[in-house]
Amino acid sequence: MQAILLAIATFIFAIDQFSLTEILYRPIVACPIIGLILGDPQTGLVVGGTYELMMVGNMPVGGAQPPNAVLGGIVGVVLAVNVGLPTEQALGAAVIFSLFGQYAVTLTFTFMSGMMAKADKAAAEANPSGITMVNNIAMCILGALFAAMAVAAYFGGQALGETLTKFSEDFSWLMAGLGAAGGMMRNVGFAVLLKIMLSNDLWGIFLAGFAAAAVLGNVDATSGAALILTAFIGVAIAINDFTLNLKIKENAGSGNGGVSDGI
Amino acid sequence: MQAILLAIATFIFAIDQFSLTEILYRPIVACPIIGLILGDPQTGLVVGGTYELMMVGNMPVGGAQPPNAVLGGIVGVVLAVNVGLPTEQALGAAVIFSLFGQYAVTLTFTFMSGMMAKADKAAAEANPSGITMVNNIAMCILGALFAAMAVAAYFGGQALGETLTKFSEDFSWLMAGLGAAGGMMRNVGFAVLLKIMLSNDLWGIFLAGFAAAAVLGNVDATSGAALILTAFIGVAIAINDFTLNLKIKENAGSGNGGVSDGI
Amino acid sequence: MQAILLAIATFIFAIDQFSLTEILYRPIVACPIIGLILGDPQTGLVVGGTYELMMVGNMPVGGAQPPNAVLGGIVGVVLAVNVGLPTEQALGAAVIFSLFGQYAVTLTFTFMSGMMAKADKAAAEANPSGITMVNNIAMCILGALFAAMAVAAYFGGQALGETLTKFSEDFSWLMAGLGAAGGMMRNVGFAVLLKIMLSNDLWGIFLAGFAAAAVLGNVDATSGAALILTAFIGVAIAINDFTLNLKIKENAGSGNGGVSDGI
Amino acid sequence: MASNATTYKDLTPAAPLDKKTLNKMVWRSCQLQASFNYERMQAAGWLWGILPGLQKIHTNKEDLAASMEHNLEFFNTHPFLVTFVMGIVLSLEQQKADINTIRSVRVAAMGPLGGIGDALFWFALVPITAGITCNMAIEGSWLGPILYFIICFGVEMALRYGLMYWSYNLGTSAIATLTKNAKEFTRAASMLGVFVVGALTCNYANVSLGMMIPNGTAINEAGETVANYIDVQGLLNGVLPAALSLAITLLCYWLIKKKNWSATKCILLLLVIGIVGCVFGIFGGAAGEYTTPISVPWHA
Amino acid sequence: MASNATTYKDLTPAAPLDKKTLNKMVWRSCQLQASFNYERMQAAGWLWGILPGLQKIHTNKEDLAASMEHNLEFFNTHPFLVTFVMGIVLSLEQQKADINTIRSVRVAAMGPLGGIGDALFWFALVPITAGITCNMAIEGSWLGPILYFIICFGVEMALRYGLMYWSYNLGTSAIATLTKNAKEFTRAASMLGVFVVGALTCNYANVSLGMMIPNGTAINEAGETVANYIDVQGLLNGVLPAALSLAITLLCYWLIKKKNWSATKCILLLLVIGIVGCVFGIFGGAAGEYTTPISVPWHA
Amino acid sequence: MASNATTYKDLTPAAPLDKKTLNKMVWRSCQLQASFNYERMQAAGWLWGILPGLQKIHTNKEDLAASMEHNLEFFNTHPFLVTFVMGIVLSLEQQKADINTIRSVRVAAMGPLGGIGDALFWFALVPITAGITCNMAIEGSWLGPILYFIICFGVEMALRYGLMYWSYNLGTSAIATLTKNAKEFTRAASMLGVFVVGALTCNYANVSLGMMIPNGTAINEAGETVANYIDVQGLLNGVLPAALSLAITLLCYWLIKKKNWSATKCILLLLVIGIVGCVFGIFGGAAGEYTTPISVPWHA
Ligand SMILES: OC[C@H]1O[C@H](O)[C@@H](O)[C@@H](O)[C@@H]1O
Ligand SMILES: OC[C@H]1O[C@H](O)[C@@H](O)[C@@H](O)[C@@H]1O
Ligand SMILES: OC[C@H]1O[C@H](O)[C@@H](O)[C@@H](O)[C@@H]1O
Repeated sequence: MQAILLAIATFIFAIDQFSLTEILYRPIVACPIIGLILGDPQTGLVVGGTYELMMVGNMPVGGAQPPNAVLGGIVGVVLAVNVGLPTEQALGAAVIFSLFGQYAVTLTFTFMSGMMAKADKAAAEANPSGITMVNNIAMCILGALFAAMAVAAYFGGQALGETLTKFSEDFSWLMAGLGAAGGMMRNVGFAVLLKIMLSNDLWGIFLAGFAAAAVLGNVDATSGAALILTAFIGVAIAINDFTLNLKIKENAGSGNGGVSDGI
Repeated sequence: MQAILLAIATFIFAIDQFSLTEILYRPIVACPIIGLILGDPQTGLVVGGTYELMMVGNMPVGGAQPPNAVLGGIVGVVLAVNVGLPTEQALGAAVIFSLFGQYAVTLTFTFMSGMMAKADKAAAEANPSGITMVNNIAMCILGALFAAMAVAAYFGGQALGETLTKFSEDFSWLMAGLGAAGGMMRNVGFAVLLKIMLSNDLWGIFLAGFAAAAVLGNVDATSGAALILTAFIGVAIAINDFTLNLKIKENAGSGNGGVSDGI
Repeated sequence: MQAILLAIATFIFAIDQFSLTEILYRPIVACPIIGLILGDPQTGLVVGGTYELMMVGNMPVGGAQPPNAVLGGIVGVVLAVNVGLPTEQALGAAVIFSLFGQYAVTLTFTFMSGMMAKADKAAAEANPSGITMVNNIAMCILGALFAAMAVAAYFGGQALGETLTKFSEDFSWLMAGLGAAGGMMRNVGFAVLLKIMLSNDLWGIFLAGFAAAAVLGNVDATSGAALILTAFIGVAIAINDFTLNLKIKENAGSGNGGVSDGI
Repeated sequence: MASNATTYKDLTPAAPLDKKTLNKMVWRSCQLQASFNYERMQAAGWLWGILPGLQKIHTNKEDLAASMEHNLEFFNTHPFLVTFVMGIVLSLEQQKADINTIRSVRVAAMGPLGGIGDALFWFALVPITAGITCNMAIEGSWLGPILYFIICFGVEMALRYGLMYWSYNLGTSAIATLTKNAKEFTRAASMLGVFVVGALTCNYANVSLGMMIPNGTAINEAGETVANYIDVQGLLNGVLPAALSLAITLLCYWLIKKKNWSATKCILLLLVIGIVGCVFGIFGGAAGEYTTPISVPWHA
Repeated sequence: MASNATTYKDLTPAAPLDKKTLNKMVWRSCQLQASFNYERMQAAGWLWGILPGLQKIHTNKEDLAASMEHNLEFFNTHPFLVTFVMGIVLSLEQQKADINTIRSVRVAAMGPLGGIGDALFWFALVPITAGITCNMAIEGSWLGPILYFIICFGVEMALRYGLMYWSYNLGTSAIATLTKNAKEFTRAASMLGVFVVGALTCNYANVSLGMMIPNGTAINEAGETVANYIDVQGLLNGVLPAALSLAITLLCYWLIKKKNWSATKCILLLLVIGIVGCVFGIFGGAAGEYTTPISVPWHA
Repeated sequence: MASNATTYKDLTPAAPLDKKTLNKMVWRSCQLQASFNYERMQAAGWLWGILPGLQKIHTNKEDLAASMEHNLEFFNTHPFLVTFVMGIVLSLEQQKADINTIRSVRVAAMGPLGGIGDALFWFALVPITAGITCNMAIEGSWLGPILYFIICFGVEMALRYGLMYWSYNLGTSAIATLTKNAKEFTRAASMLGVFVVGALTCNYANVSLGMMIPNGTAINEAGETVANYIDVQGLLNGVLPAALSLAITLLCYWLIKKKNWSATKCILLLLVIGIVGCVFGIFGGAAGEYTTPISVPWHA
């Protein structure tokens, strides 16, 4: 019974970390709930508060995946309540699960890259439910992987942790490989955008944007604001181009009509 | 008699720190003169030379107000000659006066912001003497405030310094508030400029200028030259726009006249 | 006989450091060959391998002249084989020769600046062999200077090194002067380019290029790529200008012909 | 794969979107990252979010397909701010603006909003709220998690709701003047879009070489002989920062544009490159060190 | 407040300014900062400085008013170099150039000259001279102050005088070709001016938040529990450097342009914001720490 | 000194260059730096390298002279990559493109290739190869130098050969579309060229002042009296980085353009300035410290 509730809760939190509220999954909220399920909400609160502070500097930015806050916290509570470890030790032993949480996310994100072809097909057929399905599949995969791992931790405890550590060391290259591939895949996305937007006379603009970001992103004081400052410059270029092209169009007319101001 | 001469000299130096020569007020020049008034030019020279070296890295830039060089030096000489303190101690005790000098400047600059409305009225009426008056008022205020403080120091000596220190600690928030307000006021000036220059198609240029200064001002090697390098870029933009607009104008004509080169 | 072979080899390596293979002259290749000539290739290999590693961070970039790899290596082998110094000491004693190698290069580069007038004359007369001659003269000068120094080291050994050290200290200002002048001379080259390319409406572009390089070259992460990133921006400007000017030209025509799209 | 349509068949502006549809899309925006993936990031979630609107707007099936296709392209922004992009894109869709314009506006908006949102929410709101509430939780009070949830989720939903309406109205009011000069506007928007993609290529660069080639020994300034390594990524940075990201983007661009590859094929290629690369210790490990299955000299 | 005239009524170029008037303005330039203030900095001193010239140029009272009005806008440059701006502006006034052009040229010139002047005089000339002369003074010799005054004041006056003539002639000789294409030139000058004001908004930013929100504790890398603060200005810098300066500028712009506020009203507003802000410990103290009258958690 | 011709007399495109000539120029490219000098760097070697091509292309003697003249202007790039510039320039010469265009393309290509080449070869290929081979040499094996030579020289020659053909064909195929809009293309190319020269002026800056003016004493933060120096170059950097390089470039420009000086005369001037400057300790020593023949206070 506890195991089933644990699976359901983990399923939801796993999805929530990217969709839904994006807040519910935070250790400070999720851990007490897990504690409640396991019959010890107080431990849940302590573990949750402690883990939240540890994870607060580790937010996902630009799609990068830090060690996973969901699985680390849940397993931490499980170990604290069921195995009876003190908070810090429980969280320490849970670190390997947060790593596997990260692997699961990486795998899902890689797999879903491939699924985009399905979404494309649905789009080409103007079929909204195809898109819904793709999204649902993704959420289910993520939820299921996480639920499985949480349940495994529930039954396997620390011993499983050690096995996983061993596994993770043996196949670190595979995870690194998936990570490296994941890091490159957004470039496919850029390429698709460029395929359409990049007329021949805009190559320079593309490279200039690259150059602008290269400076702005590498000066301490502007690195946080690199994209907004780039946009400032881009807006200047765009408005200017718009204004000039308008004038060219209008003056062509004025030349034709024989009326031209200031000549 | 000494007090009157002191007041007059301080009045002049106070004005001189922003107007007139902008050199006379420097400690190395002003202090010996005060020393002369107090009957001990040698001490004035020593205090002046010493204080000048301390103030040399503290020039007012972009309207920022460092601890005031005028009042610190004058009171330093007063304390050295009248109270008989050694140079370093006299200057140390005078620090609080340099702070009050800074407050007086801040207050005047804030008050004069309000007086700009008077100047605007004079301008709208094409009334030059109105402008003269505004300037004279400002100079008198500054001179009077400084003269009063110098005379107070002349009579009050170290004891006054301690009272002032107490006061300055109690109302530090007010001074900080005036300072913060002062720091923001130049933005009103920018807003007025933009109100007129900023046509809708120049918003991008405004933001781009901001972005350019954000990089240039935050890279060590270019921060000192940020505005001139910004101007370099601005000149490129402006000349380019001028050239293109000229061509548009001319080609409109050439299209009309049926003569066009190279087509 | 050894001396003659040494002179010939040095002559070739001296030229090779800028022309021909630009690889043969490297200590790792040149030193064993010198060793062969002196009858001790093994020592040559050791000295060459050691010196190569020392020189590897010292490549000539943008025409800058580091202590000379050719002469340092050759004299190192000479001292190791003939005087019998151990490798490190031989290379240490050879440092002064690498400095004189650098002087010789500086002198040649300065002298050849003057010779460009000869080349200009040949060009104006469409006389290819004049150009050939200028190049040959340069190579001969460089080769001869180096060969002479190598032979001198061959006969003079360590004693000569000490004399040279003395000389080098006495006339350091002259070398510094030549170096300073050399550093400025490329600006003449820029001026000549500008003389022709810089129409009045491109002054802004020139200054903007300067400003761009000032940022890009002074941010750590972009300094290595400063010129290529500058080129990215330049390409954007150029293509954009091209596109706009084309449109102006075409629309002038469309105005004339009475056909204009979208008006 | 996006079709090449650049204009909709039916160019009559659709009726403005009603409140119900807009509200529905606000809620849907919560699943922006449902099928987050490395290739297009939030694309499918984005499309799903605005689908109710698109379905209202494009009654013509062909147009709906075209719209869905281009709205499935790479998308990434901050989830709390996404409705701002939604509003403006929907206003353009409603007016049947040029597809290139819509794309460019979408791309131009998403980048900066991503950066701003990360700074405001991930680096400020969440940590500040955590600081206030965590000790309550540690001391055993349920007030901690409850407050945390209310504050963060409250801000989030208020933004999602408010930004949707604000930006939809903004877009609607601006569009009239823009469509008059549609061609010029499209070009300008494309410039902005391409500029931003250029910036993203540099700023989102997320691949680096990990090779440290043992390079004999070197003699350091102190004259000592020390072990020496060549840091290949470091050398590359000296040529061009984010050079790999640029190279891969251009490679994919070339494969897709000239060799008619599908995006999926590109992804498979990158997957192979990534894994094989790590087998040979070529790439750096984003999340710490890894061990190569075969031993290579440049990977410790 | 500046009127909205953009051209003078009387467009006939005035007679060139005579030497006497130019000299008078050189002397007047010494009072550039007489009524320095936080809103417009040197504006009133600037206007007073060129008034003799303006009075000669604009015999028409309405034009004089228009000219005085726009010459009372924000102005700040280095005092020793101000005559360069004077000369060029006067040459434009004399030719009755478009008011927008004059304003833009004035703005474009003042910014860079301010930076250059500070570096040359406040950071070089004065310290160097002080280095040479201070020891003389300390050793009791009057030569110290006298030399100091002669060197610095000499350089200053030579510049004030020389730059006035040089730039007035420069402006006069350039203007003929520019007025032929006045409209285009005005636009280009405005671009430069607006660009520089954008740069000033960032570069002259002079307001920062001082709040350090105590944020529970954090667990640092070493695993220790440490007191933790949120530096609000630091977070803001991550979103956009000089964001506050930009925001205040845009706020004032909006109040003045759309709500018809006067500049004075804006100033009073900022005064209230500044003082109230410091009562609550919101702003940082430019000149060191301060104590808030009421105690707030984020202000130590 | 370059003549002022901007177009060739004979505008009929020449026959494409045959393989033999191209190969010959590949070999000649190895002497690019034969008469390297401080004024024009690789100019004479560059011209010599492409001379076989130019002679084939310009049968008209006047044109050959014009072409040789402009190809003797300042040139500097990485030696291993020079054939890329050669190929593209030769394709333009062959089509008798506008001289200004050729010049601009040449200038625009050389700068970036120089930086790229230095990073790739001087900072990567050579050190990596040295790392692999030096220990072999130190252990007494001839394999070291032989491998070193084969690897480096192999890469070099492959590049020289490959780049020549690739870029010559690239240029030839692009040129048709460009000559149709020759005037516009020339202008655009000039912009790029001038922009790059501006960048070079800053980036290749190679002169600095070494004066450290002893400036009495200063009182440091700890209140101690310490010896104090004014670093003149440091102050100048605060005004404008690379200011000297810009100033000298503009000085030479002015002398050459307005005073009709020859480049040689400029060089002599700079030689005098350099040596006299070091006599008086004004310049910094690029290669370490030097001693001035006369003692000046600002040179230790
Ligand atoms: O960087 C913008 C955005 O990128 C990805 O979508 C995720 O990592 C988000 O958490 C983040 O806000
Ligand atoms: O920064 C330019 C200028 O700004 C203000 O006007 C004052 O602080 C001057 O001392 C300074 O030279
Ligand atoms: O920097 C490019 C180039 O500059 C000069 O020509 C030489 O120093 C070369 O070695 C270098 O590659």
